Amino acid sequence: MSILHDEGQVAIATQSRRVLDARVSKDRLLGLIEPVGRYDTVFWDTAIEQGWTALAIPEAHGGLGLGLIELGLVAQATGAATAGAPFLTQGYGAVRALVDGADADLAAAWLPRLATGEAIATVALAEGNAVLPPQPVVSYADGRLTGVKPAVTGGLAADCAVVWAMGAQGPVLALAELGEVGRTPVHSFDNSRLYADLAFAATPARVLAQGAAARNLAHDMLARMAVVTAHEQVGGAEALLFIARDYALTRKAFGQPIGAFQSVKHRIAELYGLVEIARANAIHAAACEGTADFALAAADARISATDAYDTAARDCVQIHGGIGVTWDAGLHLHMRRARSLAIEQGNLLFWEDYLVDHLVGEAA
Amino acid sequence: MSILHDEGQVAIATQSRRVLDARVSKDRLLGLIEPVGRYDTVFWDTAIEQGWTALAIPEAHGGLGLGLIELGLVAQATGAATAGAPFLTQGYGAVRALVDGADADLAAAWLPRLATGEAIATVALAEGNAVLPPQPVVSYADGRLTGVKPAVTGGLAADCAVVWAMGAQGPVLALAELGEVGRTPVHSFDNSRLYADLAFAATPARVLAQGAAARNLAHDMLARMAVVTAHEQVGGAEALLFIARDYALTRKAFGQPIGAFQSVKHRIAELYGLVEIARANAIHAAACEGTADFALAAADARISATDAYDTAARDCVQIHGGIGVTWDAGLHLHMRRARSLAIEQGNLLFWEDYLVDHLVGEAA
Amino acid sequence: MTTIASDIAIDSWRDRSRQWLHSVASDFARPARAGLAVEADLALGRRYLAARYDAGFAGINWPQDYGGQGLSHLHKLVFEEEEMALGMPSGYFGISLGMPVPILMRHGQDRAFVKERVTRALRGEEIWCQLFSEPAGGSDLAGLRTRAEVDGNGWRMNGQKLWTSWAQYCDYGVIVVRTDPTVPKHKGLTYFWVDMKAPGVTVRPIKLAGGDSHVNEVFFDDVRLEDSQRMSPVGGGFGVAMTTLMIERYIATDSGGFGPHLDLFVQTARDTDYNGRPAILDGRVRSAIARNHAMRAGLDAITTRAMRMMQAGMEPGPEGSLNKLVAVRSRQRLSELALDLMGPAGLAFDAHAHAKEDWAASWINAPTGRIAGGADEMLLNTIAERILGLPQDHRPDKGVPFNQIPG
Amino acid sequence: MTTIASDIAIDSWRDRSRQWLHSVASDFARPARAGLAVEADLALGRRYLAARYDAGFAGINWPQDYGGQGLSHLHKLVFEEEEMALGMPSGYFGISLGMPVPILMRHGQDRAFVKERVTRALRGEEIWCQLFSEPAGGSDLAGLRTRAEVDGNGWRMNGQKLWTSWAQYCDYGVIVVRTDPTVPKHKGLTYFWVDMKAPGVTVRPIKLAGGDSHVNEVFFDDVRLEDSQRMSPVGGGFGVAMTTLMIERYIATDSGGFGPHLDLFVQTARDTDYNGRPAILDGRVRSAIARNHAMRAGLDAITTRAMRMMQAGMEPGPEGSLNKLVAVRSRQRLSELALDLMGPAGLAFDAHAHAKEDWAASWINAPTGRIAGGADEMLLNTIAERILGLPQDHRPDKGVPFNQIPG
Repeated sequence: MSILHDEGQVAIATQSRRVLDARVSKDRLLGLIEPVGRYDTVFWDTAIEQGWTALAIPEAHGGLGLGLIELGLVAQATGAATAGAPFLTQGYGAVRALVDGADADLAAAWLPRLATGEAIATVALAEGNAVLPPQPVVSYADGRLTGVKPAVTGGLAADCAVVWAMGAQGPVLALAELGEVGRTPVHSFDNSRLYADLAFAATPARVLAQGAAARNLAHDMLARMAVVTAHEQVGGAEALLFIARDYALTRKAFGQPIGAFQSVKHRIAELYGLVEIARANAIHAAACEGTADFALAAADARISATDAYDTAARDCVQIHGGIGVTWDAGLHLHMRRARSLAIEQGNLLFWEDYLVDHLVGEAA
Repeated sequence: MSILHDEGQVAIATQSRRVLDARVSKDRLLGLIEPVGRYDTVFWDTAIEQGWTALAIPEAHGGLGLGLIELGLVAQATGAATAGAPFLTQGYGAVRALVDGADADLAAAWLPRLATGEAIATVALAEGNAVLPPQPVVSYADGRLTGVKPAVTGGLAADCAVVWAMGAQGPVLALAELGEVGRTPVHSFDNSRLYADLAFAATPARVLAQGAAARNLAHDMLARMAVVTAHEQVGGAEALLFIARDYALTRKAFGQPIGAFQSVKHRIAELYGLVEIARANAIHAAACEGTADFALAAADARISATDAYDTAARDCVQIHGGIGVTWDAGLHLHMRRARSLAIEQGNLLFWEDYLVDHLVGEAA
Repeated sequence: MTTIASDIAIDSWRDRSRQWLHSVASDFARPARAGLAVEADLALGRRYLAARYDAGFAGINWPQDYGGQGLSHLHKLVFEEEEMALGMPSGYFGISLGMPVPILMRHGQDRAFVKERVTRALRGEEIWCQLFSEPAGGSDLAGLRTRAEVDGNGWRMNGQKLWTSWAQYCDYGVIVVRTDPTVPKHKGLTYFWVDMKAPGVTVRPIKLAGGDSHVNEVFFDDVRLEDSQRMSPVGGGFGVAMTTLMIERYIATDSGGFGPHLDLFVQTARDTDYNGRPAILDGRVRSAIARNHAMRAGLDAITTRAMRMMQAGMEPGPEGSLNKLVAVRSRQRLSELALDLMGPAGLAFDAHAHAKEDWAASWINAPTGRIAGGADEMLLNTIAERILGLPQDHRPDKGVPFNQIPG
Repeated sequence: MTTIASDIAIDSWRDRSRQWLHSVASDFARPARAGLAVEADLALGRRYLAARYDAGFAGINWPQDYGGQGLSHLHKLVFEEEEMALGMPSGYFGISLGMPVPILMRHGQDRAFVKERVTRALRGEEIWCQLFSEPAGGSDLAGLRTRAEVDGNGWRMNGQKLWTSWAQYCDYGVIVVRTDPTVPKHKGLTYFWVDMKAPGVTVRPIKLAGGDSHVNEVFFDDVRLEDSQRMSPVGGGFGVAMTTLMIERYIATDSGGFGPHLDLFVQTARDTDYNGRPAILDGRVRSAIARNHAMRAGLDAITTRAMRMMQAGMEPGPEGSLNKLVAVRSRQRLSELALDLMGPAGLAFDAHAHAKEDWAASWINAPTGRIAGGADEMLLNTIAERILGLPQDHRPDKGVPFNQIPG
């Protein structure tokens, strides 16, 4: 492993930032907050054009065969841009399930289409507040899924989903096409996440793994998606850090830049600390891919990144004063995204417990 | 009830502060930190002379028949002075047990001597980390106590103790003379608290209450002692607030008083908030004595006071810089006392749970 | 508030208030307002104020010859407590009757005019706004740029105000403008009232992060002010404005930080499962409940004590200024935690939900609460300087004539 | 640190280091030191340094002609990591070899003298201290008052220094003094080395809150300094001093904040019962463990990355300056929580316990850690100004001649 990025990786980071700076429009994103069911097609087309959809897919299936480090760098850029579509992280989770669990023809049927962006995949593990319910209510029998998965990220637009369901011999991970599935939109404070309750009614599905194998695969998917999300959170937090810094340098009060007041100055310095610690954890976790330390490193990254992003949103708005709470200033794009990412795939409490369980060797 | 103090109460507050300012010596207190088994006799003589030992004892038994409000005001003064003896709070707990539980002759035997300060009483409820163990290891049978109570506050000097022990028909509260009891000193960071492990070996004792009555009385003692301790913590926190304020006004750095730097200025303002909230809770709790709200109010007071005192100790030292961590400056007297009071009779976790249990009606 | 209940006079007053409020609850209270758009809700509010006026609960602590009841500040607080409990639509008039109209009563020149305005304001027929903040001003009141120049026997006003609540529905406003740019910042200000329907006044609503638009930009383009509209000596506007802000800070008190009651959090924690058992059994959740309960109880005790002191004719302590600072900040964190606990359900959002009854609404609007009516940092400065006597921050602009301060 | 382990050269170096350290562990490691008074422990430390020198592990990243090994900074860090794990008595020489002696190597005039000093310092025969802080100075290095006046061909020094670690055991020290009070603060300073045994030097230990006395007041009364003892241009002392402080900040890195390892907290939480079950099952405790683990892991990753970069011949990023700020502050809170969890047992105190192995010792000494080598507030300023480019605080004394600043 290495935590120093090579030239190729540095190039990915710069290029993804550059292209998003050029193409993402704040006004367009503001327009996506209130309506339900819309997402930023310009961003998604860019993701496809840039090959981000193919990034982590094996070359044998038309992908670039790269890993978490590269995907993380892209996620950091999308986080900074509060990207208007949630498919990258979810898609990666699904891809991992297909790569590790699917038989040749199933993998061949989906992976190339996911690589080109023709198809969009998501992941549906949680039920209620359980990120990975021991006894999922959604059931699998005779090649069919039945039951409801609540507030699935990207659920309104995805073509297929990897679903955590209860089979005859314990839980399974199954891949289902969503064409016939009932989708109830969840009106959210961050609607471009495309949350939907997915109602499976004897929906045909193919098993990817069952029993212990399914549980291990699901845990691996969770940890990997957590690392991607952590990078996205770091990108958002860092963007807010710079916004706050620049505002503190230009905005004046009582005859001097507000950045000269220690209440503002130290708040921004503390943010810097949170961001750097979270970034270091995220990079470290990505570099740990496949090692025994991965689960713990993923939890470290997810916890520090969630804390950094929520805090950055809170503090950056506060530093801006009145202008910071206006719709048009758009800081609430980050505020909303900080919350939605904090809640998706396990809140802080979940990841704290996940970390401690792994630390003291009581991992589920 | 009233939360506005009458003239008599204001007089008690001013007088107790005045006399302690005059008689408490920082150097004497510093001399009590390291040796084991010594306490500030000057302070204790003052407490007796001022009638603080008689304050909460019924007039029928030679006391002044006053209540928690008055005792709280005195405790606030002793807290500000980091008083060098722990008997007031413990004594009050024991007195309540005697008043509520003892038969006439036992009350008559002890209360007058406690009022005059001839005798010193303490309370021994906890075992291990359990503030009030459901099944205490210390046992009571045939009028005798057997077993060890750990780190009893004031245990090195007390003449008698109210002990939580296991009897034949469930737990009891019993009064034991400590003359023959084995006392192992606990070397502490705050030695004038006189902590001792008390080893009862068939020690004669008189039952004050048993079963449910014992449990209720013990809970009432705990809540009442918590309110006194909260006042003591508020006194300490307020003293630190003023010390920090005065230092920030006089100490200069970079050509101006450090109080002009927002990092210092806002830290002190936040302290003011913690102190005022804790004070309001403490006064409110004392005024709730005997009402249904008392348990909840006591927990509110104890929680906010513990937080205020610990934070004040941390921040006041930090504001002082190098001088703040010297032995002679003596700020560590408060630092130590903040910790010892935080741990005695239930830490923050205990009182948080205590509060929630009462709030949702699952009180033990 | 047991302490108040213990006071007989107040006690019976509370009963009378509650009695009347419940008698009209079906027309005006929270259920009747559910789902109403702002305009409809405001119209309902106007009818409510008229009814309140006729019932003798308007201007409770105002002199009777202004249509008030001539009772104590405490009577007012008690009534408002009961009113808030039922969720009556009085919010639109809170600022109007809270700050501008009392100032008008105190400083208005034409008494007949004043009397008519006060009555109409009490009946909800007219609404007043307060025009203080400006784009460049932020928390710095003395830095105002809107100016009024002498124009014949009156004044001509030009400039822009910001963050004016409900301005789009207002008939009049009170305003602080710069009448002399050649003297140091706070010395060149004068206080007027202004007709919001006058030519040259343009109101543009500002959409806030939460999606609503109750605050506005207000533009003044050669707006004529009669000298009779002046409510302070020329150059003496800063003092009057400060009293207004003090009133504001004192009126704004809710230990819940204008977010949901802690009971709602307890309910959320009991209804939500975490790790297969109610979340309220988790130490982190219990800690949050306990700490917030202790904090709110302390703030309530401070308020109660202040009331008792006012009752006893004493001046309440300065610790009242803690309320907004501590409460709103905590509400923000508690709302985040509530959303976390709700998990997927916490992702849902209802644009019409009230911040006092819905965690998402409380969370998204919390930052506004931490800034409006004095940002946290300003409140900390006030506490440090006014209460603890700590030095003012360094202010390069101090004593410099306004027109010589580098933009 | 897997990243280092992955490096072959470093890997074998780590093995060699570990091998030797274990070969002498019985004489010098933690068990051998248990219960020793400071003087005895120091004597042991001197013998350890001699052994370390003879074994070829002294001055690891120093030039060979000064008795060093001519290896990389990374080699040094690896050895110290292993050394710390065994608790070798090298602490007394940390400052000496960390800051003053390297400065002497760089700026000392008489090379023969320098060479002898360096060797003796490496062998633990001589110890150097660093005389910066002063009673009036605090965090303000440029505010130093100790002065040296020209005296024939040399200088005469008078004044007082404060917080000088181990001065009572030191043979030499490096010192910054004011040689010109007529120029603005930081311009009038000059850097010297001083013989701590010279006439006029008085050392008085200061007892700290925790009970120990490793820091001192040092008084200089007409102390003679040869001009050959000068290590900066006259008036150029501030720059040299700042480099020293930078080295210091960089060397001081322990994600545990120089308190106990998190494993000890986990152990405490497992061994302690709360509410009848192990405290580690309580959400509050789990949260503390998880947050601290994530924070420390991040700081370690930052350090590891810095090492990798140095290995790759790159300049590490500025984020290294976070370590002390974040780690020591967290250690303070974690230590308090540990004492809380231990309950009555948490009240006990052992004056001889090490801060890295005992919660009470860690807690009582934490405030010193938050102040020594840059107070939290100073570190935040450094981050804000040097890394983020935010403006300096207002400083009334800026540009004013030192002797015209009001005391």
